[in-house]
Amino acid sequence: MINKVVPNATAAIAGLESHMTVLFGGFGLCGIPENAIAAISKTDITGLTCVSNNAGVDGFGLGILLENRQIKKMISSYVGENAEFERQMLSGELEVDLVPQGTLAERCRAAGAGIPAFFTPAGFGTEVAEGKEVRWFNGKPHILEHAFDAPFAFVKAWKGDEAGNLIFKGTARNFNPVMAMAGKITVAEVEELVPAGTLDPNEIHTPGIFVQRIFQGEKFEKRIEQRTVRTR
Amino acid sequence: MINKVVPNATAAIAGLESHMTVLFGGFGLCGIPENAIAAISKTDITGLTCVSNNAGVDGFGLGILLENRQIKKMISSYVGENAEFERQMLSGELEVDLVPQGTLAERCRAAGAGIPAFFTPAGFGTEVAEGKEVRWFNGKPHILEHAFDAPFAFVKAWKGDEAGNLIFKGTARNFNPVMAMAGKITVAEVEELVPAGTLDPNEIHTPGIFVQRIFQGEKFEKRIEQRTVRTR
Amino acid sequence: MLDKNGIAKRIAKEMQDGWYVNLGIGIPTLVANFIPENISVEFQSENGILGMGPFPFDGEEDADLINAGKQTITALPGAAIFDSALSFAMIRGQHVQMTVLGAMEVSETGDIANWKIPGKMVKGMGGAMDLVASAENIIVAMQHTNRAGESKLLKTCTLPITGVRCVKKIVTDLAVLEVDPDGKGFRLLERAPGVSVEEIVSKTAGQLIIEGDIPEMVL
Amino acid sequence: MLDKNGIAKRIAKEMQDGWYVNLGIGIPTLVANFIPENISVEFQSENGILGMGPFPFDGEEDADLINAGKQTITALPGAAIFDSALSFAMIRGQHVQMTVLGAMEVSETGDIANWKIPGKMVKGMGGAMDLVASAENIIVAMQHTNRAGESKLLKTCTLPITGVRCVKKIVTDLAVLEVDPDGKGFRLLERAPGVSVEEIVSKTAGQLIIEGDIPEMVL
Repeated sequence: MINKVVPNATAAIAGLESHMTVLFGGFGLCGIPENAIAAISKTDITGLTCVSNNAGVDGFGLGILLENRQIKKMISSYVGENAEFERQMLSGELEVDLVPQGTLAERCRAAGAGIPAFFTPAGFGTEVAEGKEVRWFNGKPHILEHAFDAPFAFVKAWKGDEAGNLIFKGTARNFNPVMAMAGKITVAEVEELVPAGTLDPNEIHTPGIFVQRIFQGEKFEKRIEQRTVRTR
Repeated sequence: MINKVVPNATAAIAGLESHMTVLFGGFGLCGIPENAIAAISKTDITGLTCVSNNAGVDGFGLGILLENRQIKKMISSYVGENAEFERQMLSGELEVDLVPQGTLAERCRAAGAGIPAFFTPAGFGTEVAEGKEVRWFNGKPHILEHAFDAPFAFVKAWKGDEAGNLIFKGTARNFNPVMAMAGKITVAEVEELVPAGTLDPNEIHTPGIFVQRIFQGEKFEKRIEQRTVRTR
Repeated sequence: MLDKNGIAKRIAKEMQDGWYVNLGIGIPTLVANFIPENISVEFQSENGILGMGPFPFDGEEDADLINAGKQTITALPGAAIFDSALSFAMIRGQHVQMTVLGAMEVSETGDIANWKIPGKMVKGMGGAMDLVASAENIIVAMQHTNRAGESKLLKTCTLPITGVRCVKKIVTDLAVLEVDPDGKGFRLLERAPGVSVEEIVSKTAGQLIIEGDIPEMVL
Repeated sequence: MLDKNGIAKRIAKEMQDGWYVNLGIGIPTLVANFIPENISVEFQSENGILGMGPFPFDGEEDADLINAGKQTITALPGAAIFDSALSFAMIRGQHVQMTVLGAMEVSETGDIANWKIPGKMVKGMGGAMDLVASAENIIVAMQHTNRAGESKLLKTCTLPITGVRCVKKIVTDLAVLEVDPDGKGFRLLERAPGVSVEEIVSKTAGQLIIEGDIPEMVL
């Protein structure tokens, strides 16, 4: 068994440098690597290109790194919930690349799977297709999209073992498995770190081969963005 | 919940006709849809094109359909363990298309994922690449491969529920999830069929959306091809 | 004229037994409340769940169980959870039979614009481009006119589009319309209760096809 | 001269701590028995398991737990199971650092032929084409000559190839050779115990690069 355990978030982000491209798991505030983000926010790393489906909210998630001006560019599918984001974008301080959500997921999965490019129908005829190769298959137009890898990926799981195997909980899974595949160094933070042999090999969502470092997060706030309930 | 349960293997293969292309899960004899194969062997369906990583052995797995002369063509990555197969192939009765194993898996996954074509490095410079588009990415040659779907897929799982959700056991998972994705009608046979709500949504390997029919197999022989053991 | 719930109720009648359906944010979300009792449909949310149930009871919210609108939800018996790549595999691979979503504009050939207004803050397309490029049944739920009273059913979209020739039906506060598959225009199928054909004509900027008597919709 | 176990033992020394390794059928399988105790490597089998362990004890075989050679196996602590698409994602995506496999022929530029002999029954390439096109370290384990005594290290392969310019090292019963990255030929690195450079020269048909003294290998 190859042991991937590092002591904490600070050790886990070692080697991360300014101006790198970094992948983040999570959807909204669900399943985001809170501890890695906190550790990055304490460094003077800046100029990051962040690939993440969303951009956090004011004061939480990637919103923390935005407030610190550590992010130069966001590559996301939806960035709606963040006033500071809006300010930086409109002022030109922040670059934004918008990518269809399914294309974003598939480009990261492709990077991890050694597929350098693939055809997808999403975005044909729209701005997203500008400059891209178009080809028809089965009577339907498709555009060529390229794999998207990065030197670092930060993901968050529910349980993980020393070998880096991960199990996610509920819809906190979302982008985490694909980002884990696409990172050259993938750092996983987990709510519960267990010895190898504890998890059932049959129930692993992300095999340890995709994870280079793993640690148990000190604290998980797990904020809810839209608390919606019904009455009994 | 959409109920996918059918009473038995005979009901499950309804609509299968001669000369169709059919996908089969399994690797060697591990995780093969034994009950569906048995049901097909009792029909006079013939001229099938079977997509399966392997072709069974004499008298078991797809070997049964080969002996019955129900298969016109095999699309596989490895077909070594079958004397009747060899005889039919060398006599020209059986057509064989050999596809690299990873390309076979990815082509089926792509079909299920709405990706009509993708680039892979596997097979560049070999017979497999003949007539295929070559393109270089990151200094490395790749060939364009196309998605592979079919009107029917037969897969085998360990547990399944009424909604068609599947959980596989051990390496009997193999090609089953990708074949399930690629079938227009995917038929799953399971060792244990349970009511919806019994399986943890977090532990599903193949979501029910990829399964159109499910039944509990009458009998699973689960033959071992190479019994290898060590002494205590 | 229909209110939001009326639009949702009418769209619910488009569902077929055994369909998997993706509902967008806004009016589309309301559709879940009106599924006929004699059919089974299952809701997919693109962040990674099939078999999405209603909002949780107060106090039972789970931060790890949300929908694509980031709302807390529940999972029904038979639900399954998966990652974003598999979620969009379901969508792109047309395993999800129907998508219901809102729009700012729809063109008479079925183009849809619903993600970007030049000059305004652009929040992004989310999964909308993947959804409209994929499902066989794209139903738009929207008001017939915008706040300025201008038709949202146009000859061609003026806003940046989300997808081309993809919308199949449109249900508005005034009417049910089908996009002619040969690109001839919006075929008027039904009038909302109390709405005249003349009103629909006056509020539809794109080509409108009116053949025979147009029935009032039955909800 | 090395026997099969000797070849496997020498290849085991190529492993680096933390590597994921795919072992082919035959001599490569034996490599698992000789991993140095001070390093951790994990074995991947392309049918869908990481953390493959030894054969089960008699009576503990599980039909649902096999390797790519269809042999019954066990899973070590920390193992993970996955489907064929994810398995080849690991391989193609170069997450598996090393592949060891057998060959019928290797060319001096690193082409490998190991799947097809014209005129004979063709069993198929299995996962070999994906494996050789992907891993950074492709090590070939084979006899230096075939049964007819002819060299298997050639200028160009005569059999249909499995992959081009992919083999990095070759360990035979006679020698360890590196394929020159600029295509200049087989660089002789080590002699097997008791084997002379002259013997290796006489049994190597492709270009052989011999620089300085060639040490006898230490096992």
